Amino acid sequence: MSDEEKVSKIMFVNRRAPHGSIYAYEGLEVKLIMGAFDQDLSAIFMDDAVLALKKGQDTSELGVKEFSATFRVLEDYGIEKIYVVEESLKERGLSVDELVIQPEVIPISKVAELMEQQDVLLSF
Amino acid sequence: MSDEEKVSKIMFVNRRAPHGSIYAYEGLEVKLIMGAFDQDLSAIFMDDAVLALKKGQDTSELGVKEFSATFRVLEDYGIEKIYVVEESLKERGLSVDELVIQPEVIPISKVAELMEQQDVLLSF
Amino acid sequence: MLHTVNKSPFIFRNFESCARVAKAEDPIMLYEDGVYAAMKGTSVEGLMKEMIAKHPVFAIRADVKARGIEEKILEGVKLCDYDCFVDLVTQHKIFAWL
Amino acid sequence: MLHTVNKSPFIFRNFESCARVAKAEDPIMLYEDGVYAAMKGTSVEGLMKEMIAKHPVFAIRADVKARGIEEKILEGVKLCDYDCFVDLVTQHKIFAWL
Amino acid sequence: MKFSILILEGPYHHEAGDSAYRFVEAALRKGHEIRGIFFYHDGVYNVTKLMEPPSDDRNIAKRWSEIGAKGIDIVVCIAAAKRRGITPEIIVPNTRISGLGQLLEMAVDSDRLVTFGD
Amino acid sequence: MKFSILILEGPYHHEAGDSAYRFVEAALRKGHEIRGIFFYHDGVYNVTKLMEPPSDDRNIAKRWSEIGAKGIDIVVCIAAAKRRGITPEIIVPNTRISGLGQLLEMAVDSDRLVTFGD
Repeated sequence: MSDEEKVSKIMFVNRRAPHGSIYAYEGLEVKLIMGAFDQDLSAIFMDDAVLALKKGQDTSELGVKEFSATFRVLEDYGIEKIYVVEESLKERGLSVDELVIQPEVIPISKVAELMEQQDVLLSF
Repeated sequence: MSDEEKVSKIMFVNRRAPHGSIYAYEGLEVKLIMGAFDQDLSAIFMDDAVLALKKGQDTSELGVKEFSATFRVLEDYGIEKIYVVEESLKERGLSVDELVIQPEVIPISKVAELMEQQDVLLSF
Repeated sequence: MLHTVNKSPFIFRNFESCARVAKAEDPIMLYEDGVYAAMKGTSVEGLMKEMIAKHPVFAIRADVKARGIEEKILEGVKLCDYDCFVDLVTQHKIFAWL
Repeated sequence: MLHTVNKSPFIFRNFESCARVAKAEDPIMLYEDGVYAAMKGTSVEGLMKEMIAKHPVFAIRADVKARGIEEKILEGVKLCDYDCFVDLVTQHKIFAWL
Repeated sequence: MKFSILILEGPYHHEAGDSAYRFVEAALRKGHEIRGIFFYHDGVYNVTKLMEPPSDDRNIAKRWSEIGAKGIDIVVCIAAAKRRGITPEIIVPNTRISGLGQLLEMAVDSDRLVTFGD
Repeated sequence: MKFSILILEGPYHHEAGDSAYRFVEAALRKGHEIRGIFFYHDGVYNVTKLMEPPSDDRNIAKRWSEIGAKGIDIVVCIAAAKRRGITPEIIVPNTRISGLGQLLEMAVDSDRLVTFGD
């Protein structure tokens, strides 16, 4: 890997619930755009962001876009490593099979280590 | 009191800290404007809003307006009943003599009753 | 007094503040991210159950469906639409725990 | 890893999330409403003291003074300016607990 | 019954404006009167005609303008608007910029003031 | 060292933009390079030239424009700006509207990306 083609390790640290605010949605826009570039991308869903992955979201009555299905294509966009924090799921009464994707479940004690391996942390 | 000159009971329910967001400051603007009208005004400071009343605020290094002194003139603006919630003070390690004004200290259990006596509740 | 809560109970403490102030029998309206408080099996389930025992608790169905949690709503929470929200406001004074 | 917290610990749970993730010795920077976490005698004093025992904890002096709490800052919290903030960012990777 | 509505947060970013809109729709449908709608804090951003959301998304400013076209008074706080760059030139039709006294009038003149925000 | 700055919240409403400004000032004072400043979410509101704060208050947009005049690249996300009504006609000089790719370039091209928001 030459200096000219430096690949950065970029992690999206997601902490927000969907729909009540735009963070989760605009954060997804960033992931899709950045996926087009050749970087080493990963994502972690913790705190309220695990709610963004809940299966069965139906926003038709709200009149806003339903974007949870889009999380399924993150891998195709080059975000291959996706993690979800065990404690965040548990506090919200969720299990990983209730999510639209099946990320690697990690304990919160592993989050700091993953963060430290990155060059860039983006949080939405 | 005739119907044409109906006086409304309006209470400002303050719950936000100063400086980190504009709620406390713009909320104060509302109080000063409304004070010019002839209504029955009161204010309650609970949750983080008790921090807005802390003595000794000095925003010169932040380069924003220091407005805590303005709370002292609320009475002149017709807001004669001012309450502060005991539990909110205690959770923040504050006593009422550390505040720029000396409101009536009430227990949180009295808040609902005060709210119910109002025609209008404004929360900033 | 109708109390409305629109914040996630896992990140914000608004739901707790509301719980401490609301008088028994006061109706509670959960909407926007506030509906997450009505989910089964969460870390706030205990507090929510106390609320249900003391208050009529409503949650806006459109918000519940948008978040995919309709089948996880605690027993005793009434799902309702904005017509019902408007009716409640005609029957009670209102305070929003923003 | 430098962790920054800018929210009131009484209303938001960001400070708690940070506390659960930050590794021992990781510096913590409190700024904006986050500086309230460094006050003596509050309901989060216990957690803050644990943080101070495990981490270098900083608070932006301009934010502390703006809030009138300079004389109430817990022992062990270092007051600093933006020059010091910048220095810390040069020495550590950074994550903002927004 | 006579309602007034107070909206404290900006469009798209928070759900507040959407919830307020649905509340207003339901109130009108049920035959209630909306005395007025007041925008404060970041709420003032709701009425900029310069917003151009993706074609498959709602246009929040246009929606408020349509509510205004029904004769409902829609007022944007002048102090909040000025510091945020919302000027008379860029607000949608059927809305107006005025002072906080208008909020007081709406509140006093209504049976209920309903607040939506963050 | 080379920094980039990401700002996620609007002016006046949250302290984020003020904190970011003070960070940038300090970094420049200490001889560091600011590779770029990117505005996203409600952050896009920071650069409207239509803002007119009270005369005794800071003008946040003007401040960013002055930073831009030093040759620092200030970019406003086009998608976030469009839905919020921030158009090329109303942004202050020395700032520009562009895509999220610019944020990636700033991040990859800097030693640190520092985020300010709510």
